Amino acid sequence: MNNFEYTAPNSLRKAISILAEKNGNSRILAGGTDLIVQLRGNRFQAERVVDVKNIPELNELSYGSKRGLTIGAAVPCHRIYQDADCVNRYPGLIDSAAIIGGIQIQGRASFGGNVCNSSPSADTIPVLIAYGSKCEIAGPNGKRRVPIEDFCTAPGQNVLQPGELLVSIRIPTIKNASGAHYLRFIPRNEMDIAVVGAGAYVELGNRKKTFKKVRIGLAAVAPTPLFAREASELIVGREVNDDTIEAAAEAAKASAKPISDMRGTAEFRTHLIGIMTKRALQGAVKRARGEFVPNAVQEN
Amino acid sequence: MQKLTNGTSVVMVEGKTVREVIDNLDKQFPGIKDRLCENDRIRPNFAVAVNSEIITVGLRKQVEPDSEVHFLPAVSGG
Amino acid sequence: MNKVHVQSKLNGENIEFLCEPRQSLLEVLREDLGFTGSKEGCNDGNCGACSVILNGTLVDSCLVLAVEIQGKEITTVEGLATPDGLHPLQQKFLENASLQCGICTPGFLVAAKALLDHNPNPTEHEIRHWLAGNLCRCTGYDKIIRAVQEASAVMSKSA
Amino acid sequence: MSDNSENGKYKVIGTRPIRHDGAEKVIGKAIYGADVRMSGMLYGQVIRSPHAHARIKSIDTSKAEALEGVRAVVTSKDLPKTNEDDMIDLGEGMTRLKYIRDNILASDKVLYRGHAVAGVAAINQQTAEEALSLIEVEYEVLPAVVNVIDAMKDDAPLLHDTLTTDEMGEQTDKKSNIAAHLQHKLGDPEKGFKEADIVIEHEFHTATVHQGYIEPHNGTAIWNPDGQLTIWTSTQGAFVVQKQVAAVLDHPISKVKVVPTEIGGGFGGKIPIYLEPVAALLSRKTGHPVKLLMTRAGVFEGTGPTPGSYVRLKLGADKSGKLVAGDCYLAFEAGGYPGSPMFCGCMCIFACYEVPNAIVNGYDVVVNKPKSAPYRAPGSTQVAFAIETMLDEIAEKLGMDSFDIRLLNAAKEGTRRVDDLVYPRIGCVETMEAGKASDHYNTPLEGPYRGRGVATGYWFNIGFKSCVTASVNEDGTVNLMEGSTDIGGSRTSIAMQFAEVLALPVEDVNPRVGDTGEIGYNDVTGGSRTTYATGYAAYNAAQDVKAQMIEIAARHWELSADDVEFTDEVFKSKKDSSKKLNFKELAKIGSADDSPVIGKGSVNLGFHIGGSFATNIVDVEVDPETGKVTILRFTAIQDAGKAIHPSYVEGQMQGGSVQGIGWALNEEYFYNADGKMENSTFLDYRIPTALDLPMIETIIVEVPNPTHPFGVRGVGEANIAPPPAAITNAIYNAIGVRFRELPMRPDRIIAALAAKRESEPLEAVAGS
Repeated sequence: MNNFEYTAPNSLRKAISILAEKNGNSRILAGGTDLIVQLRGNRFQAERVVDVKNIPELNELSYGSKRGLTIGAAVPCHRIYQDADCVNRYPGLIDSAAIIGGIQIQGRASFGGNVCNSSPSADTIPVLIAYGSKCEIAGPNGKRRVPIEDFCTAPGQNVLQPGELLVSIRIPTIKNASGAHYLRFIPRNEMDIAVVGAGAYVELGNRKKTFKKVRIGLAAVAPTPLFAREASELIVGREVNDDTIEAAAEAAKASAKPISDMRGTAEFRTHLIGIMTKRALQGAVKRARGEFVPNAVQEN
Repeated sequence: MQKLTNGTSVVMVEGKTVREVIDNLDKQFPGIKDRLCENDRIRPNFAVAVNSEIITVGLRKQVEPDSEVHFLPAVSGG
Repeated sequence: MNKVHVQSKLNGENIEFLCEPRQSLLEVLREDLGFTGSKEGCNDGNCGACSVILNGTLVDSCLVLAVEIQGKEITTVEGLATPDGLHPLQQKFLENASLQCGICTPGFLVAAKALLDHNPNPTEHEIRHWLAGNLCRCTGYDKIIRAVQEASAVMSKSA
Repeated sequence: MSDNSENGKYKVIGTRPIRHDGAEKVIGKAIYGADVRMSGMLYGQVIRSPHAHARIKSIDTSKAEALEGVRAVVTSKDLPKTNEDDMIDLGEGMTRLKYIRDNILASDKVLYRGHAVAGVAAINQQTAEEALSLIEVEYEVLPAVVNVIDAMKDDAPLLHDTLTTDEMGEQTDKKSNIAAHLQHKLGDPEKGFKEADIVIEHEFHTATVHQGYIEPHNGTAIWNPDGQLTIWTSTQGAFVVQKQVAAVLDHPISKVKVVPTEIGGGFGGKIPIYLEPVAALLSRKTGHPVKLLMTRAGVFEGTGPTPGSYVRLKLGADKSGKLVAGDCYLAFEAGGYPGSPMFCGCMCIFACYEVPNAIVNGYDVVVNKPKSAPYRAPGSTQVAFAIETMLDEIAEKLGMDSFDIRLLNAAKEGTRRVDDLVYPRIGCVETMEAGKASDHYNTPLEGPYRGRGVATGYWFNIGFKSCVTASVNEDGTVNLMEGSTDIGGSRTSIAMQFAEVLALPVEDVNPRVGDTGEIGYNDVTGGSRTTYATGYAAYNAAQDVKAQMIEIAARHWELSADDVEFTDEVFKSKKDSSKKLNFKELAKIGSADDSPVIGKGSVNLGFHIGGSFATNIVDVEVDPETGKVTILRFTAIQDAGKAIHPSYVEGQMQGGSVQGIGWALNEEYFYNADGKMENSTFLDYRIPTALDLPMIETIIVEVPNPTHPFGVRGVGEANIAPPPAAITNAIYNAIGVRFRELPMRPDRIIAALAAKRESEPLEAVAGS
């Protein structure tokens, strides 16, 4: 790895001005679990590495009954699964936080970093899509908000302009009779990249018997993580049953454009999209009905 | 190697040591000693078994009248 | 490129060193500070042999830049035992023959310590989940899991 | 952890003491290869080929050499010239010196992605890595072949201009990628098949897999101005490193000292040399010590693996299930240079059973993959996959129990094998009987998509040379020097055998692994030989010490040595029962009045082919929607002859089993269309994690080895052979699909289930 300059600004304002200085040749360091590997592998070179972990806004993890949850972009996974609001109100986030790498990776890796790395297989993005999250971006021209499903533009690419950085992720408050679940398929039980990942958020109506609102997010099925809009909208208003869920799963399959690589063939991925979507919906429904659905740490 | 023994895979020969066995074998099937030995030693790519024990002492290994002597490729392990 | 001056705490002792920004904490620990207990198995966060505790959080030291530990506290495998004796995890690893070649052992011990600090009475599943980021190729994990279970029991009793 | 109370005649053997090197390993103070630090030490790195097959047209190192902090660059030009025909004896067979040399630094051609091309030494790791990108290598890319079947075709690209096929020492004339052919034949297979009631034949494929030790290869060298070269390295055999380095560098062996550091796993993969000669050349050029540490990608792409294989097996059985004929064709991928464990595959295919009429044809084939290295029972796992799953198929056709068909056919003392050798006393039947009687096998397995499978595997275990010396200290403790690098607690197992003879507490014996200048020649820690052969040497050393101690007692009591004996843990006069001294008392007396006691033991052991057998029982659950296989329960059974330290015997069984599980389910080298490995990380080369496994239950069977004083059989290897076959059988039992290709990845399971549904549209796919 080539040498670089390291700086750790303690305010958002300073960070933005530093990022603006060496346009394109600065890299943001949060948890470093992607960045350091990529620099070491000469995937790209950086003249300057900007450590954003000292910036208060990027370390915020807070919940308000009106504004919902704010996850600072540098908040590592382990803080999320140790946070009572996240655990109690957003179990879908815990599903994701507990499966990114091993515990060591979770000690460093942030949701914000996972989002900015913009891998098609990012494990945080489907559930953030499901929860209807927004990305709070700051830059030389001020702040802007982008829906999470519009954030990634291609493998490793996103909407961040030179000088901009992701400040936080905002997740709306959770409605009654709602639930979310994320799961992925990997050949082992840990330490793998998703072959397919699916996250679902549901709000149930009519005594929890019908789908009132549905959002399904998918990973590793297209050049970017995907909001399966058609599949989500298809089942709104319909009764919660196997056929309805199956219909959503089929629609999710139709919305994806998976590739074949060493982690799975396109054919196998398409098959898995159906299975994972079904299971994500089933888990979300169970949670909406107050039933227990284990995350990776918990046992059945 | 069976080319050298005219296709025979089992041969009866006399000898009190592996060396004598090979010498006598070579009398019946000229050239076989060169194949098995180099500089008066068994070539390292061969293993010799006497009564199904892989031997490590080479040509001087004694054999009994009804001993079986096998020539195999050398193998070891992981 | 100028080196950066870093001050931090290693296994309870104040330390300072100079490093290049591109140097990992693992490299500085091993090559500059002489703390070779943390091992390099993959250098990309997939084996856990370099596990250290950074301000109470378990991390792979190969994926931490040394400059990042300014003002922070690090615990490595060298910090587990005291002059009075081994940490219960170390003792149980020995009694259970939990190490064969031993190269992954420092990482497992540090990771298991972080687990018991965080969850003193883990279930077998919780232990396996927590240690999934530490690869061992010799033991099949059986004796490692048992050692952690026994250490947990011993520590709960004495606590 | 309890001592073995049923031990009876032994005091030390069969107990579970804490290993002598344990404390320094758990506190992080043990020195492994990468932990070596020297005054003025430089750091090295190796540049590797990005191509699977290419001719090297030129290498320009000038820019790298000009980088600040770079001290030297070496290429194959810095290695002494070798003639095409120079051969080297590695103690494991002959090979061309040029092959070894070219594998260390490629000369005319690169033969696989990851093939080392040049080495750099610089003031730190970072600079060395930076320098790699400045080395300019011009390649003429050639078509690559990474599959054994393709490589054997007449129109395949040839890896070597001169390679022809070796037929037991005879060279054929034809240029080919087939480096060797071997045939074994027993009885009359043709007649056997004619008389068989059932004949089945199938083809099997296994993927290339890696040993996967967690510690990367390393090597630190100092080349002094007087020509003395010292190398510190993690190796399974310091003397083999010494021999090969001396040959490759054309340097007198007396001028090469190899110090084996602690080693972070090997499984066979740390028998070959890779970095040591490069470190030596860089040290000679710079005048400084140079340390090289391989990257993980380098480990996957440049070392190891065990061959991918193609096996075609035909079996014939009579109505009772008795095997009457077998015909096996097997072809192993040697990698870039000849030398796969094809011979072992030929030996192992029928090794667990009595097959009266059998023929096997084996082929060693070069392909554009890393030169294969031994991996735990090399070649045995690939062939066990074939025969053990086909035996299950025959059992099913005949409605027989899995263990009953195995017991009916099991090899035993007197069984003549396909290679015409005859078994001595072996424990094959006993491992099967233990399996059949086990709690696991007798506990019903219930639930859909769950299945149980069993399988047996074999490894022959070698003997060869080992040395041990023992110095008695004045306090009656003993310093034991041995030469077998300790990868899994062996120094304690060796010390225990020494202690047993003299009735010493094992804590009073301090074992140490010596370097090539401190101890006599030792063959590698491999072939399941260490506890057996080095333990035997320790036994001999203890006998030598005992004899010398008897002399001391005799002198002390002014008796003849014939009048002194060592019984009931004390030295005593045969004539005067009041005269007795224990080892400690006598050592103290001896240290005052006698010359110091140094015992020695050295052995050169031949070996019966009895070896060790391992049997597995495994329960799996298949997720019919994702194709994922979960191991619910696993029992490993193995014949240890006599378990010296049962915990470390269990450890070998558990570790080998889990490597076998990884091989069965997820491990493989992925190659792209250009023959480049794509998954050279622990992220995508998926060895099992703690979360993928249950506890691994063990049953140690003890059928003493008649050729060892304590009956030891090495247990290092046989355990890896049965798991893939047992899991395959369990998956069949769960979902009714027989797999003949490894690994049994989820996508393959889903595809197979879909195919099964298509072929049997009316029959539900359900578990048993």
